[in-house]
Amino acid sequence: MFSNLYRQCLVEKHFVYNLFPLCKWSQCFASSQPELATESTIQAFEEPEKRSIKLEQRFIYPEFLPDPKIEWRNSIRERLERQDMLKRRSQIEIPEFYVGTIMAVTSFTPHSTSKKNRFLGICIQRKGCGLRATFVLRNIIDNLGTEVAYHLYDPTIEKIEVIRLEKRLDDELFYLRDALPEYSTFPLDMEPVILPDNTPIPVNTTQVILKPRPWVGRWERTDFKGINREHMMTLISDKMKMQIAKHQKPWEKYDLMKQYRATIPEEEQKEIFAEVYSQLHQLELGKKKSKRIRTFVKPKKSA
Amino acid sequence: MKYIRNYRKSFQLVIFCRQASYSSVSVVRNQNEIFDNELARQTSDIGRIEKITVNVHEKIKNETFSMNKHLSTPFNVAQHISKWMVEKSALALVDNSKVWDMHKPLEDDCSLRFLSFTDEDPHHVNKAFWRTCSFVLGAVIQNAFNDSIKVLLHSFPSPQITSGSFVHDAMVSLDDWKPSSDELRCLSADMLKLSLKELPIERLTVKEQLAQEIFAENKFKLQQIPDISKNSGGKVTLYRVGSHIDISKGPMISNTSLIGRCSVTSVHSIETDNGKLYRFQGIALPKGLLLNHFAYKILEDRSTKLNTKDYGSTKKQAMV
Amino acid sequence: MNQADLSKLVSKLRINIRPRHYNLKNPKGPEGRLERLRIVVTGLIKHERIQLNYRVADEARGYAERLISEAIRYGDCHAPTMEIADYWLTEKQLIHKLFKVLVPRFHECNMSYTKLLRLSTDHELTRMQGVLELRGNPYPPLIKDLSRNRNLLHNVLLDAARKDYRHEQYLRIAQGMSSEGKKSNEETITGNIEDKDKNEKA
Amino acid sequence: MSFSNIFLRPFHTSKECYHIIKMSRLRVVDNSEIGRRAMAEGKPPKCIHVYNKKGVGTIGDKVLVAILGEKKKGILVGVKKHQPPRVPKFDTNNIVLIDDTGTPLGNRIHVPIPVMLRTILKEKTFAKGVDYTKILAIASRFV
Repeated sequence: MFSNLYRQCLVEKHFVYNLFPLCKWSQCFASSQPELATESTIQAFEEPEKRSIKLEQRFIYPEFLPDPKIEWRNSIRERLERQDMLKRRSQIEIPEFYVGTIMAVTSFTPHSTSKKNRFLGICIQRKGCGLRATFVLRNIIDNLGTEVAYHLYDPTIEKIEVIRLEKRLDDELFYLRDALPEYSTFPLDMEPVILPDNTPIPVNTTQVILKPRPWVGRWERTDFKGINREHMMTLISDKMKMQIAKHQKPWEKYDLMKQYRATIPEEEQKEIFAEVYSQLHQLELGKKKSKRIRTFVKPKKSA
Repeated sequence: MKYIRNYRKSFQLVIFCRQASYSSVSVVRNQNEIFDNELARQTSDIGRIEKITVNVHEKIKNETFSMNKHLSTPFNVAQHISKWMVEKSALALVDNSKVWDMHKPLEDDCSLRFLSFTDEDPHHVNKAFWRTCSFVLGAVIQNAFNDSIKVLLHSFPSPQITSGSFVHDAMVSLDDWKPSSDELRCLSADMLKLSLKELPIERLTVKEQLAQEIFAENKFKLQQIPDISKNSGGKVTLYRVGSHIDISKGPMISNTSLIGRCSVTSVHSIETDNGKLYRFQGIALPKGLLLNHFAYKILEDRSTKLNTKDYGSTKKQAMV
Repeated sequence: MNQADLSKLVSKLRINIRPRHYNLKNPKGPEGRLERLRIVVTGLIKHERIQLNYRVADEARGYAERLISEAIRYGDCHAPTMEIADYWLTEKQLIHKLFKVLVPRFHECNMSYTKLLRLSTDHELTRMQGVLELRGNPYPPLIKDLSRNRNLLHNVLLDAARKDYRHEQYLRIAQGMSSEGKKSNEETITGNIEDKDKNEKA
Repeated sequence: MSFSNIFLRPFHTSKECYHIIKMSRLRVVDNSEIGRRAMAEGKPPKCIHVYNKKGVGTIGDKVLVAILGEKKKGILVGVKKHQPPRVPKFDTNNIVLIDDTGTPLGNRIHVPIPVMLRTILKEKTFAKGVDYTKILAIASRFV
């Protein structure tokens, strides 16, 4: 698979070189700036209608965006990875999910006799990009907190089910480790909740109550909206309360370059999603079709 | 390949340190001796030194210098201003009309402007550059060949930049010589070495008789000298780079260091009134002007075509 | 392994971004660093061309570019942008200049909004200096544009080469047309070609 | 560098806190008499040796523990430290007490244990040596 993709890239490159003699006169006079050229190519495929759709996709498929670290960028590698990701997505259905969604993952394991392992839990983190994208599920089983991390594009994963599709107030929920157990306890045989089509993703606004210290993190210094702050303040000492102000970084809000280095510019995002748009769209259509069949069968049974 | 002197060790040989046959060395030494003596004589003839006022017009400010009549050159004036001015200026414009060599002594009170390759309209400088390149190519040809091969420089036509190549005609005692790409590369390397040596290009006006004395060994030049002196009142202008001396009307740029990228691209054999000659062609760019390799390749390719400037009418060529 | 920050969309800057910021040491830490850069950005917006330490200039350049691109992107009715502008521009009349003068100036701009030039330094001991300027400033330009001047030697040569090339192309087209026509009317056209060739040589 | 700056160095200690090394407190998760009593009294066992070459224990490693004034051996069946993908990570460091022949002291484990423990313990078991696989028989749930 890899070699094929690589060849494809090379062919495209070759094509670019073939074009070169045609524009040789414009190249000779060294007056045009390279920025101009890239700008015009970006604007070429921009359509007002598609624009909003494409940019919303970044929340559904964040792993399609490359790592913002400049030293690690490599356009060919990123492109090959995107192709591989699409191929994997055509093999198994990777549903739309967010941090806070309750999911179940069935994966192949050589260790058990049934060769299959299913784990259900709440997604507490979504991290990484490209083929190395991971997510972490957490559940409390037999009163013991258990967390499992999965690669999203792991070939040993057989099925990813979304049990309850919802968002939380924060981007990562590691504070659930220090929250009361009822916030991360989910029965392993939970029934999937199917949302009607075209409904916005519900946001779960629960504010968790933390257990008394010790904690795994200094939650009082963070500004997670999902923690019940009033209750948390009763759990910490006066010294810790005094230190909160010392660790605030109010200037980071104005550090424009820090924000810029942590993200991918809009133009590049558009380029990326324009590249994968058609294939993703087809996959979504196929998903809808299979969903319709499933929803059609179920009422028959209950009736 | 076998004809070019420094093919085998092209990166070691310096063309002016060659161990040539006694006769050619003595000819060059003789020429230079005459040139030096004449230069010394003209300097001593000046006698009492008179002062002249030179107004230099530059964009930022105007300056006035007191210089020596018949002795100071625009080069000296530039030395008073800045090193940068010395390095970048190729020619001088005296009284807003006369194009002046950088090494030609000033003759009277005047206003002065320095010309460089990046001026708004560098027409004169470009022409002088092209002429200098032809002249330097002559120096390369003179020294590039093995001793067994006799080389007699003929002349070079007046510069025409749009023709795409600068030219030098010479007689080489070889039949049907077609240079290989390696031989051409050796010639280009020799030219580049000259530019790296940063040699000044000296100028001297001599009488017809003296010119004949200098070029006694060169039958072509002897033919050309009477015509030239007739047109310029019995005088002949000589230029010297390193130890190579040639006749030219001028003006030329001040130093070989101003030659940046250069390559000798082709040699054609041509039939003229004076028998069979070889026409050496090349292309060069001044040091400050950068061009990407692709565009430069186009210029190189174009310069390999036979330059038909003054082709066939060799008498005119003497009028350079 | 990082994931791109999704919460905020930013416009692409047309300058080279260093992978990491310069270590501009400041006793107040990162906050003091920003405060120092704030003075530079304010000065740049005010005077449009400033000369300063190269590293500080390079660092401040990114912030100035981002500030202008945010202003262009969201306009003056967007509260967060206004807050950022309020922080970066210490003189309040400059906020007005940013939205009313610079935004219209750079709205259609396809290049970077600022220019950074390195100055040559005479002494080894002096820190490297740079000139930071906004594009379209009223001062005379700092560097000559050599590519536009058609009289320069390389441009003269290239123009001549282009003329030559076109001439050859025309000749080839003319020959192609005549060879097609040959089949129908051989004698007359071959005569024409010969005439044409003669004309070209002349 | 002043003394106070040492405490501002940007290094993390939390990873090392999760390591199972000598003197780490562990949690007994089987229903052996001694284990239950130790946990109930609030005197959890202390690791006094890790039987591997790194000195840092992980899933399936044998440890020597001091529990209620006695020395007992135990198998780690779940750890707190960061794990590679698809390996479960737990909120506590769990052990199951065994005797020298590998027989567990209790007869029931009341927390989930990782599936890969099956393979790990089978690999560690040799004929005529210690048989660790008996632990698997008393496990109630695998994840």
